[in-house]
Amino acid sequence: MYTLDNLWVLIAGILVFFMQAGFAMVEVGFTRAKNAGNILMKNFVDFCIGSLSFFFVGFSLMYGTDIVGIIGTLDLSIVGDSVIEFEKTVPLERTGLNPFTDVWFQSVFAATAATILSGAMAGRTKFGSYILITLVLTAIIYPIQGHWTWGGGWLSKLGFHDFAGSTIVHSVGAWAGLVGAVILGPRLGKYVKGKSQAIPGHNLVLGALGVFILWLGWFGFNPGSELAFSVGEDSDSVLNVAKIFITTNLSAATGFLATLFVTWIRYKKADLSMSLNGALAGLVAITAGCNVVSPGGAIMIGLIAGVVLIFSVEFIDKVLKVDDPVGAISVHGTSGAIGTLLVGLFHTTEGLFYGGGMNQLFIQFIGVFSIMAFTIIVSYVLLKGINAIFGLRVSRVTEIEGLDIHEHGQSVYN
Amino acid sequence: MYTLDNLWVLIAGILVFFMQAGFAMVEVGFTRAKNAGNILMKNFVDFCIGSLSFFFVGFSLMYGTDIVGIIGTLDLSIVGDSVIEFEKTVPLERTGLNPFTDVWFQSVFAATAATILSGAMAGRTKFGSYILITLVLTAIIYPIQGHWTWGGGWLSKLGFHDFAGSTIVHSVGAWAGLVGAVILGPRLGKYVKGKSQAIPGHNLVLGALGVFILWLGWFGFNPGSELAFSVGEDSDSVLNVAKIFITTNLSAATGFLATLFVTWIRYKKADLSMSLNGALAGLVAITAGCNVVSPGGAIMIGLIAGVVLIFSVEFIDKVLKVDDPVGAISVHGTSGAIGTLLVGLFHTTEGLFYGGGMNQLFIQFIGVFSIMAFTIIVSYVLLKGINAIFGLRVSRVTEIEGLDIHEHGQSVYN
Amino acid sequence: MYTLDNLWVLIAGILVFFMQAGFAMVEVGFTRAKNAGNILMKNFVDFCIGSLSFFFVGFSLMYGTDIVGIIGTLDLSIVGDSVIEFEKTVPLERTGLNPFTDVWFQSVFAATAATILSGAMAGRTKFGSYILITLVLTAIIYPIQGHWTWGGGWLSKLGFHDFAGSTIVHSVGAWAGLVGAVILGPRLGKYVKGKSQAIPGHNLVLGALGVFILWLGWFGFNPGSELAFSVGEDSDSVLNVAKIFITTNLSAATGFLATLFVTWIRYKKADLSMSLNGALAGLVAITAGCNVVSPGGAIMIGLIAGVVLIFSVEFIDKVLKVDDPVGAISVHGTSGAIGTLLVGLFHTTEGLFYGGGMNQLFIQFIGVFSIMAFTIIVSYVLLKGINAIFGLRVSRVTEIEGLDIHEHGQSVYN
Amino acid sequence: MKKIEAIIRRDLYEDVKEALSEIGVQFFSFWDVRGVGKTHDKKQYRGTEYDTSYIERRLLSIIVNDAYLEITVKTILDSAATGEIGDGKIFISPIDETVRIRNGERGPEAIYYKEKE
Amino acid sequence: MKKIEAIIRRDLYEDVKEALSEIGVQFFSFWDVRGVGKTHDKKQYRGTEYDTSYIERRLLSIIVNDAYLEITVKTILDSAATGEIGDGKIFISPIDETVRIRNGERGPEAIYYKEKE
Amino acid sequence: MKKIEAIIRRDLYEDVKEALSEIGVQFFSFWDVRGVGKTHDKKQYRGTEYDTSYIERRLLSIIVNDAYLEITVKTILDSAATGEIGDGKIFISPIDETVRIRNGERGPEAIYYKEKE
Ligand SMILES: Nc1ncnc2c1ncn2[C@@H]1O[C@H](COP(=O)(O)OP(=O)(O)O)[C@@H](O)[C@H]1O
Ligand SMILES: Nc1ncnc2c1ncn2[C@@H]1O[C@H](COP(=O)(O)OP(=O)(O)O)[C@@H](O)[C@H]1O
Ligand SMILES: Nc1ncnc2c1ncn2[C@@H]1O[C@H](COP(=O)(O)OP(=O)(O)O)[C@@H](O)[C@H]1O
Repeated sequence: MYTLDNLWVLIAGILVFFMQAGFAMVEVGFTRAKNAGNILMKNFVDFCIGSLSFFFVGFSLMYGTDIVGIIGTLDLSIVGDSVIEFEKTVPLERTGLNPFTDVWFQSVFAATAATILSGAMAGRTKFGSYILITLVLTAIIYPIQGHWTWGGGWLSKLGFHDFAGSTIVHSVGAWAGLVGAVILGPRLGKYVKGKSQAIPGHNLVLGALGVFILWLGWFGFNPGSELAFSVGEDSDSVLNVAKIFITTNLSAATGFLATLFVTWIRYKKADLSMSLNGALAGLVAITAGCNVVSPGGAIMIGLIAGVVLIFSVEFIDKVLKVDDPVGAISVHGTSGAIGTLLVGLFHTTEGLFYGGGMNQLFIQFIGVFSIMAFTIIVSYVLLKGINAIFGLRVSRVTEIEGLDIHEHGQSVYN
Repeated sequence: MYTLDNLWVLIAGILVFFMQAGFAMVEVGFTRAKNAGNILMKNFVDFCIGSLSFFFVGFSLMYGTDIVGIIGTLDLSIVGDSVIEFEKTVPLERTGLNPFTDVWFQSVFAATAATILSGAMAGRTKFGSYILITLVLTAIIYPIQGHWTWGGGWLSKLGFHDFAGSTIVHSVGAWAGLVGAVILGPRLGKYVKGKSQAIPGHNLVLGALGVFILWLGWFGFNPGSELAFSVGEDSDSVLNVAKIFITTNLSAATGFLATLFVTWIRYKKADLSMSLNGALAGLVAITAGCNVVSPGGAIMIGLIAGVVLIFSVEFIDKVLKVDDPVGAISVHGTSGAIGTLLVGLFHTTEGLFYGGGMNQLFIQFIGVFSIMAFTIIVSYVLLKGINAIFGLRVSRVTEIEGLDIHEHGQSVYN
Repeated sequence: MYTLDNLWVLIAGILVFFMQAGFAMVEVGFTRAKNAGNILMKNFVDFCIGSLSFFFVGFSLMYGTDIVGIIGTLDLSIVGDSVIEFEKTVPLERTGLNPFTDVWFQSVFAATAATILSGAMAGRTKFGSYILITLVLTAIIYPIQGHWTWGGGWLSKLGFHDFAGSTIVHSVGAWAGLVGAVILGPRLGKYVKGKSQAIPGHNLVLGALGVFILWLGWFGFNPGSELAFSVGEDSDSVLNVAKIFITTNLSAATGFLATLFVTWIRYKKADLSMSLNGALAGLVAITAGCNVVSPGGAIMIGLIAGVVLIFSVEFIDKVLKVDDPVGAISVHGTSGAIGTLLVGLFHTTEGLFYGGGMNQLFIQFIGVFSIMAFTIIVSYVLLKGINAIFGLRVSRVTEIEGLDIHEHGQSVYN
Repeated sequence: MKKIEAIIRRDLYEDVKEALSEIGVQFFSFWDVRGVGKTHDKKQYRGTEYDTSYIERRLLSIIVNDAYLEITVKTILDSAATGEIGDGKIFISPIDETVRIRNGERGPEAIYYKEKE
Repeated sequence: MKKIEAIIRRDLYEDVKEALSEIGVQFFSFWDVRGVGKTHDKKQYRGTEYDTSYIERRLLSIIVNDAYLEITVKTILDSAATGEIGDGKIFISPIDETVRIRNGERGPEAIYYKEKE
Repeated sequence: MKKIEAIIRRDLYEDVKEALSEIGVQFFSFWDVRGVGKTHDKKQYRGTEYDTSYIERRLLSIIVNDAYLEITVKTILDSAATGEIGDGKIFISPIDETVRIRNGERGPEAIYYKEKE
């Protein structure tokens, strides 16, 4: 049933690809019209850069032969191979899948991490510098920490469980975005006399459409990460894949409802923009454990993620005073971390609540923390460097009049 | 080939899930900007509520052991199971599918019924009350009548044919919406001195995008309802699924063209908003018989649905004076009923036109009528009750200034 | 594994269907608000007309028994069959696929060709005349030239390689569109004193969403054209399909980046609207050779397509002074031709760069040229005829005030 | 001739238009403006309450002959007032001349009313 | 100084702008308004014909020195008239003072024309 | 009474509003206009550079009592000027009468200021 596995993973990859459109719509919708073109550009460019850089460099760094648990062996022969021949261009045969299927699915994941970053840095980042960041992220940062868990590195040996990448994909994008948002500073007018100002998104219909598209894509992201559909004739993976549909969906639904009702009480009105984030928070949080928690556990994870989201958004905005226009740090960073940690509680065999003791929880903590630390440190060095050499932030006038006119010479609405 | 069946049904479920985005875009596009956020909220919230309530309650009511042909046995053990364990959370193994696959596909159907309702009640319904209605609809009303045909109840014993739910899903949502629209009364300004006024949708591009998405989703809705892809080694279901693609698509295409040309003659101009509805009418109508009619029959069904739609919209709007902002009652109710009845004519073995006599037609009539009566009565009681206790309609000022500001404290366009 | 092949092709067809939504969004976004409804109408109507006409006429003309290499045998029995019976409605069993699967996949291809045309003729074409053109294109023009290569006609005997239709689908639509744009003449105000004026699209966010949707659909378009997933137990086609994902994606990504960087240098700003076209150019160009070029070859093809695009757009706009509002002629015509020719260079066994000599390149040239000549001549006659009888262009006042109001009596934004 | 600029609640526009039409004032122009004043829209976004510091208003610009001034003002007052804060204002200013573009006609004849046709 | 408010057909805007530019009137402001009058857009929606009861118009607001008044009006008449109903109106009203924000300059100098530069 | 029409840079709107509010001018209307003048937005689209031939501006319409005229103008000058070309203009014109729609009140009382409440 090798063919069936390939079919499923290819299709799941298509769904993950389409998440790019979802991210683009969410980010455009949640920001102002004058920067919409720039955001679209960024979302396209990071996918394009990521597709190339991960194919040639990132993939072998992530999944190549392990070097002391830290990194895979870079295999540049792929470059030559891919030009000359056809059959052998992907040298790594690491799963039961066709190597092309494998690299396809892994590429779209890498591009997802890159895209998350752009949300946190929206509205003030130089386009050229952003392209550089994307390149390093997909070619180096993402693959290295990805290797630790998914490529056979030290975290995988430790038993760290991050099935589809709450931490490896989502948090990594978010922590890099956090570093970016801090270095950039807030958008003009975001903090007036130290008080946070609302800068409402210009089209929440697009934002909502984006969330629907992301939710759709997640049915490739999570169940596709099984990387199989029919292993063994007993078809264990059918069961696994089907269960992941249920846990993923229940967590997302609960995340939305949790945010909805808490904002309803807290702000007196049911807040649309926040509830949309709540659904995403539920999706991000379940990603790590979607294959090892029960439906009830999934609901708890979604509930916790949806509630924490609100306070995370407020905390980052009002206490830390970090300007994250689309809430990417909370949605992907906070929820990613929480979801990964909660595996330690809700894992139906290893989790604390299921009699598995503190061990898994502890391992989860190590994974979340070490990946966070690594990403923050490396991106800090990277962004500071780029800032010093090329500059990271656009000029004041560009920011005021909009990145679209100044960086791209056109406006999206005419 | 158990795995293949599961793969197909899981993917079909993804497509049906995405119909939520289609409904959201259609409803937003066909109504005014000031209520767009509220409509998005409703579309999300009904899917979220429906996912949970159908999983825990609706599914066993619909497919549990039959009780006198009326209802399935409620099995609350699922609640406990889903928290504690993992393998057994869905107790009903009723098809050749994995139970998780089954409940996934059925959940997204239940959510579809709920969503239809929101269109007919758009622009004037209290958000809190709407949530309550959704809960009862997905947990109780939809499952009970669904049990009658799909769960082994009395209509299935009678031989009622509603393959993918023209009546069971679409009409149910529409009849509940009809009751809602009647109880609510028309939007302010909809009828001036008894004359119907046009309240044009604010963004028909979104409406058209929504119709494309719905059309897409229907390729999961109808062919997915085969619930198999490879039963038997002779692969009958391959043939069936492929044929359903053809009948579904031909009916939709004909529905669009029929409405287009009739409006062109009738109104002198080819009416976009109505033609979009025409495609949906064709899709709803073919849903009941998509697996038992010929391509020619599908074209006839689409044609009839597309023509009737126009008169149904006018009749409901101008004669009944029921205010249905997006045409949900005509698209899902009228077309659903007609499509279900037409199975009695075009069924290639049982249909009147194919020498099958009046029998099937008569049974179809019983099915359509009894489900309509049941839905109308139960939702009437429900909505009147909610109206009495919580109120169903927003205040005058909320309606004038828009539900977005008053119910959610924000506008979607800034 | 017959079932698996069918499953894949059916799903791929769904993705290709969804490209209609992509085309609609691109065309709406790249043109003015006052014609948006008309463009939506056209995109729906060509799919609907195409679905019917190709089913009844086009399919047998394209794939019916070959008549002197030029055309398939028209088989009108399908009309009768499709009304009366169910099993036999598609008489041609030409592949390992179920005939219904086959006709489904081929229909959505035909509709794609029709849709491309509408972009080049946007903003000034009479709706009624457009419907006629669509009918002839999908029922006759597309099937005839399609027969030459895919239906066993003379080009296939020659060895012309156009795997998924760079020329057969995309160029055909574009050349017909070119003829249309020339006969129609430019939109009012497009050329002032012989100088081309910019008429910016009214919503590039929709345009970008459309490109994402098209890119998505291309993962059905190209890999689906394998028309199999598991032929032989060795599963060659798994490998092929997976490779096509990679080549398709790499070419698209490179196309986008190439256009981006060249516009950045050439116009000083990175041009969004052009870069979006660049991704499409990469997709169109790789379509012909996606199964026979290496990943490196795919990158080269995308690169060339992305760069040529810019000059093609400028050339058509500024030198030829043909008004192509969405760039359809460059994106589908120029890129389609170039991509087909490049197979002669990059084919990993027959290509010039791979030691295959000039032979394949020569054959590719014959194919590209003969199909271009055929399409241009036939559509010229057709469009001139329609122009003489019904008129092709709307009145001056209709054009100025917008086709939406005059042709459809409503505006899409209210 | 006088120019009457009436800044009214958007939702009452239809009523005002009807009322004006009944007294024969069938020509005017209008556009949407934002009014800064004591009435605001309160909104919230992602946990931050904010104040748009304006409300949505509609401005009607009506040029009338002097004879029509008072009745027009009165009609607007009657149809646009709810008695609540936020009803808006009417500003009256002088107009030197009116020209009908179609034929260059000038003066009061360029502003015609129902009964004159 | 005078303020000329010209309400014209939107589609003729470019022509009017060109014509004004040629006589040296290169500074003005404009925005889109809706005109209530005898000409309407007829629309239909889902089987209901309706009348927007207005047409889309563009309002040009041009402040000119008295000397420029007549030529400006004439230029607008020439470029904006089609002779059909719906061509629009020109309203002329007094302006007391003009101030250039950049440097606080007042009076006629604040409205400069091509030839003065 | 006078009408002050200030055409300013959109981005400076908040500053002007604050400044006006501080001197007690808390009521006015504004809308977005396009200004034709020497400053343009340069754009490009698909290889064609073009010039929108206008810039986006905001028009503030403030009716004040005569006594308030000068200070209001000064405040706008102070808050809206950058000294660069493109700062905009202020036009002052006479207003005959003001009516509060809520209660029909006329005259200067209809335009009240902070300190009067
Ligand atoms: N002095 C003024 N200049 C220009 N517009 C004004 C002025 N005063 C009020 N307005 C407009 O009138 C609107 C209504 O004013 P509002 O405070 O609601 O009136 P009231 O309190 O008299 O009922 C304001 O939103 C503003 O648009
Ligand atoms: N008295 C008025 N006050 C304000 N605007 C007016 C007035 N009369 C006409 N207009 C504006 O001028 C536009 C053109 O008027 P229209 O009836 O087409 O002129 P005509 O019949 O003289 O050609 C109207 O749509 C309206 O916007
Ligand atoms: N004569 C005028 N009539 C109407 N509006 C004008 C006039 N002159 C200037 N404006 C408006 O003022 C804006 C600013 O003018 P600008 O040329 O930038 O002023 P300056 O050169 O004095 O700084 C213009 O864009 C236009 O909207």
